Amino acid sequence: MSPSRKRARSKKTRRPTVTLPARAGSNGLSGDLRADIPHLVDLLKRHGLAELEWECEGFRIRLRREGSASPMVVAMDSAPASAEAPLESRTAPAPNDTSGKVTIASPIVGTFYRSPSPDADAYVEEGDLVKKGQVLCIVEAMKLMNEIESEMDGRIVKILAESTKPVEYGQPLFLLDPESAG
Amino acid sequence: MSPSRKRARSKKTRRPTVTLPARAGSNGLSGDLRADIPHLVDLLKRHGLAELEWECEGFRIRLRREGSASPMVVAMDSAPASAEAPLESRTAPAPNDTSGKVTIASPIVGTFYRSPSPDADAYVEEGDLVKKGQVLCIVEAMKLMNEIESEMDGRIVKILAESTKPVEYGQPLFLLDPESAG
Amino acid sequence: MFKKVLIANRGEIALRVIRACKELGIKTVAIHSDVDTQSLHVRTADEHICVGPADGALSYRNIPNVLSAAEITGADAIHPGYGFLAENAHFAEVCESVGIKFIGPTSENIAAMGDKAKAREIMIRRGIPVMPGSQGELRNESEALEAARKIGFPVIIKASAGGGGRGMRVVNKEDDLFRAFQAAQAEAKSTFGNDGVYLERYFIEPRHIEVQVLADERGRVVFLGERDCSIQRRYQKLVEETPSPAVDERLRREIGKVAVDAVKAAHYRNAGTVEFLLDKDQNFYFMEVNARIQVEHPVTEMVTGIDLIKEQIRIAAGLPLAFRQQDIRITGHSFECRINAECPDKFTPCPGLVTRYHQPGGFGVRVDSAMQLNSTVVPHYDSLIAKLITHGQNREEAMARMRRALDEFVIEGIKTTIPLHRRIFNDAEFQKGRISTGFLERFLANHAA
Amino acid sequence: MFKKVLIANRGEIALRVIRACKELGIKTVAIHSDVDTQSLHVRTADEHICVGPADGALSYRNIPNVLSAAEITGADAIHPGYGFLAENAHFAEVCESVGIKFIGPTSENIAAMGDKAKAREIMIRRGIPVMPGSQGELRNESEALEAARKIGFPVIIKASAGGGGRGMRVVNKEDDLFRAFQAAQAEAKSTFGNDGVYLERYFIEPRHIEVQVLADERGRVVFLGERDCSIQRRYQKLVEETPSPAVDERLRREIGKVAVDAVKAAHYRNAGTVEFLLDKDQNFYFMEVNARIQVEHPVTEMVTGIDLIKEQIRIAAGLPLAFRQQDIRITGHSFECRINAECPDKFTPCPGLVTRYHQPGGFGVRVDSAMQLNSTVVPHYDSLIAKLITHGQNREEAMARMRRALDEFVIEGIKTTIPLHRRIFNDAEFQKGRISTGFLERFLANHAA
Repeated sequence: MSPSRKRARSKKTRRPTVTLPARAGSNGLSGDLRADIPHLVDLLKRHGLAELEWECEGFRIRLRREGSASPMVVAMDSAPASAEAPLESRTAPAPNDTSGKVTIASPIVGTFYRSPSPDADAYVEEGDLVKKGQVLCIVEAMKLMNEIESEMDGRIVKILAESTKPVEYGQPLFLLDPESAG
Repeated sequence: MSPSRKRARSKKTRRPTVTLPARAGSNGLSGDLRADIPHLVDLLKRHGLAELEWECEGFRIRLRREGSASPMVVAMDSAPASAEAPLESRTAPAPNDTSGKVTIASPIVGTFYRSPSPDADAYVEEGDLVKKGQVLCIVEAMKLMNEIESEMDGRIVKILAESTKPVEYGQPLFLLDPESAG
Repeated sequence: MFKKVLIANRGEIALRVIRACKELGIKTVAIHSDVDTQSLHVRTADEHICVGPADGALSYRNIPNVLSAAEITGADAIHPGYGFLAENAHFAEVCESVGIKFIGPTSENIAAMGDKAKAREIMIRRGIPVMPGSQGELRNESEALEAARKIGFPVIIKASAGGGGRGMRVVNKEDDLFRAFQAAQAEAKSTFGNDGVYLERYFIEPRHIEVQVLADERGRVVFLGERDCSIQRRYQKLVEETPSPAVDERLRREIGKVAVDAVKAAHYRNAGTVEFLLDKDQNFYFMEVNARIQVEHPVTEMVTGIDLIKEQIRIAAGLPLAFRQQDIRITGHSFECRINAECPDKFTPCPGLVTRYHQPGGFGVRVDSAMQLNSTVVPHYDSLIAKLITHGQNREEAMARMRRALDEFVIEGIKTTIPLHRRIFNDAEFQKGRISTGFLERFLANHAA
Repeated sequence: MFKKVLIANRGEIALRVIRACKELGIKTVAIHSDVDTQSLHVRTADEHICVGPADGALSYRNIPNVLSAAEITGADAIHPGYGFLAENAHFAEVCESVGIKFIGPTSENIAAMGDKAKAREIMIRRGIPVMPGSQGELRNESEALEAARKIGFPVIIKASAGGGGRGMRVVNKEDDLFRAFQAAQAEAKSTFGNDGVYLERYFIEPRHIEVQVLADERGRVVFLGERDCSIQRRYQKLVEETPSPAVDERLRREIGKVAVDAVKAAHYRNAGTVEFLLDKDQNFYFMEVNARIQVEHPVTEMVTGIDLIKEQIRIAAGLPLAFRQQDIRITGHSFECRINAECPDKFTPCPGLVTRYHQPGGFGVRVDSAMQLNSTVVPHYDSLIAKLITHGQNREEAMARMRRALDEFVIEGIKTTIPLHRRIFNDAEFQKGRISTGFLERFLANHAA
């Protein structure tokens, strides 16, 4: 494959995923429970309930509505360890304090590099301010170096993956605070 | 086997079972959470409850309604609504109104007869007063006529098995009211 | 032998391959999309890698991600299962080029067998009987007549761009040909915007008979009996069995020999299936070669005792076949029921949460499934959720076993094809082995009436 | 053929018999105690009758209630399974007298085989090699010496009233005999209050080999290979396999012929097992005949394809055996693991609620179990809750399959012997087939250390 194709591929596969706190909380949910949430919400609304709590094999979900006019609040308790284990990210577990912060996940499967070459400086360090479009790291896949860019301005709160180690699709690489965009 | 042994067997196997209301009652839940939710919501609404909590084998569900004046909280027994359902009697389900009444069950497997011979009168009829030790019926097993006696004084409220039909061990034969002993 | 195999699939076939690898002492890597995180194949493998979102094109069919997953886990071979990348010649080629063994036929095999016209040509050259038909599209009525006379009536006229019965006309005698040709052409034009039609011999109540073959890398080929897959609905097999009630020992040898010949003609490697159409007079015609392991492979395993997935792996590792044709013995009879998460009447997919699950067991019963309690059948993939396979000393015993196993199988929360299977296995014609590819449609019509 | 069979048992064997009946088109009646109302065997049968309270003596062993249950349901035959009433000659006799067919040996067979001394005598008369031992108790040292010389050293002196190793003395040579005799006598006296001792040949590392036989009501007898049940703990079998790694084709024929002879000598009917002790020099000695279907019968089914429960039913119905000795073919290798609800280290029973349950599946794996999710293992009966059986083309494949199937088996809420089975199947000596009745005790001692 030619270098020009490499760049094209890099562009094409550059799809940093924004993981919202609500989605990050889904770590505690199994596929089956997730499938049931709409069902539960529907029940809540249809029957004009104020609150609905459901616990099932280590999971607990509580849906609460503040009166009829106020918007629905969905609160999820983090699940205790159970047989229905959450998605295991192989090198970096999702941090607990994600309020207002954004996770940048790997859009492809490959090897994570923090710098363009072994003797070069890292693209970013924890605490750095980054701009939208700025390269944060490289994920090597099929001998191609795929640059991963930031989708928004913000501050790198934490680097979640280890350089030179494999990452899978959807694995969190950086925690970014858009509020600190300065 | 001799007639004397027959009599001994009849004595030995005479163990009427007392069925308490708690055992007879069923809350109508299947233990299948998904199937039961609408049922629970229905309960909540029908009885004007503010809150309902149900726990069963790892499931717990709590439903609460805003705006209901009633502060009443219904607590359900968690024990009966499980896969381990109460004993199913095959021909005669336990009646609902059993408060204070006693079920006389078959101590053996066999064929139930209400009278000593086809052309004889029945030992007892519904409404009859009976004395402790009085023969209530016969259960034939292995060509032996086993007389089943009442264990206490009372009034026969209901005859629960059909004459000439098979009965299994523990199957309710009579419902007796000891209060009406007169 | 391989040290680590990546399984580029999901569901029951991924679990099937993982089981075979475990028994061979080979480490396994499962791949999965982000809706399959909790799947049994993921939990059963030694390692697992998420390769993309729910859409199969972006995950299970995503060649760069699948190969990267093999690379970062150090897998030295990939088993593609069936579907997804199993018959993707480009994928097999890329695997070969990066030094990861593709457990299956060569990329050339896949390409050649995938091009039905090319495969047909190879077989004709070898003298293998193919489905009698016109040579390509028919330009006019007189070409149609010439072709029909050569083939013999009845014939069926089909639209080149067609499918689903549209643009098809069955013609029983010469007098009806011209009108049918024109009608088919017009319908093809109006339906598909292309009036190209061709002609094939029309078979009344044929059977779908396929022969399982294994070919090692030294070119030694054996066949492992046939499978009768006549119980189909819109070309989707639903029940398979072996041996076929229509195939006797003489025909088995004959059709097996032709299948081996076909495979040799194509220089085919690894496991494959040669599909034939068998007419009422015991004539058989080559249809195609399936260049993969098939859903229904277990029935062949049950009667031969040979683990076909292990053989695939051994062959891919360069080992010669450990047995000869004369070592293969067919013992008893086997059925497979495909249990799909579908409404059993209308065949609409029925995804959802499995709220109760209990597998049948006992003598002669095999379940291949990645289902478990609280599994969610997701709507993104194939609706096949379990294969129920029985084995018995004869057809009657295997059938009786299937009936009782179907009765024991508990799957709640979703609808499945189990009730339909029960009805099929209670059908008198089916019990007598009087089946053809028309059986199921007629059966369904009768039961709906 | 019977119209309706009552199964006088519970758990996996009741379900096993119900499955066979269903496949034969015979209606079934389950009996149960009042703690087994929700059991799978009850749910699977066509009818069910409660026959008493939890205590087996008052329910499953309650002859009047069991027979009444057969009478009121109109059952024309009773299958006793194993345990409970299976080897109760009186029950078999009462069944015969009231015209209900007992599916098993005759009451005379059961009585004769249950009396070990009588069975031994029958075999000696027929010239069948029995365990060499003294004729009854030894009155003094000189009698002991005479017996020991006749039998050959080493010998073991055992207390007549003994058990659990007390009062036992192994004697390797004549010089040690007198002292050992006196010590054993004294220990027997102080421990059991009875100084009666007898003497047997002592075998070092023997194997427990048993031969499955079938005898029809016309007296035709076949054997279906042997089973090696050497993996035992306190005479409780834990793992069984067939063929035995210690038995070659010549020995198989020889021991099979003797087993058939033994069965003929006893005029035995229906399915039975002739147990032998096999020493290191390939000598075998008759121990006893088990007059019932055995827990470990499935391994024989796996390698022969013959459904032993169906054969029991057919024989009881008066049908002749449908096959001859030469028709029986042993294919591949099979193992069975007995999965007990027990703490795997201390073997204490572990009843309770099963909170998660998932059976292994796939090729060559069979599960015989009446367990399901939310089953309660009650403390009143046997702790056997599942039999995991595998089949493979050879011992290695069957073993590899067992390892992966053990890994797949999910039973939570109670403790089981699965972890112990995993360790056994990973043991190098076991893998080489170097097993004897001493294997498990030594294995457990090594692992505890």
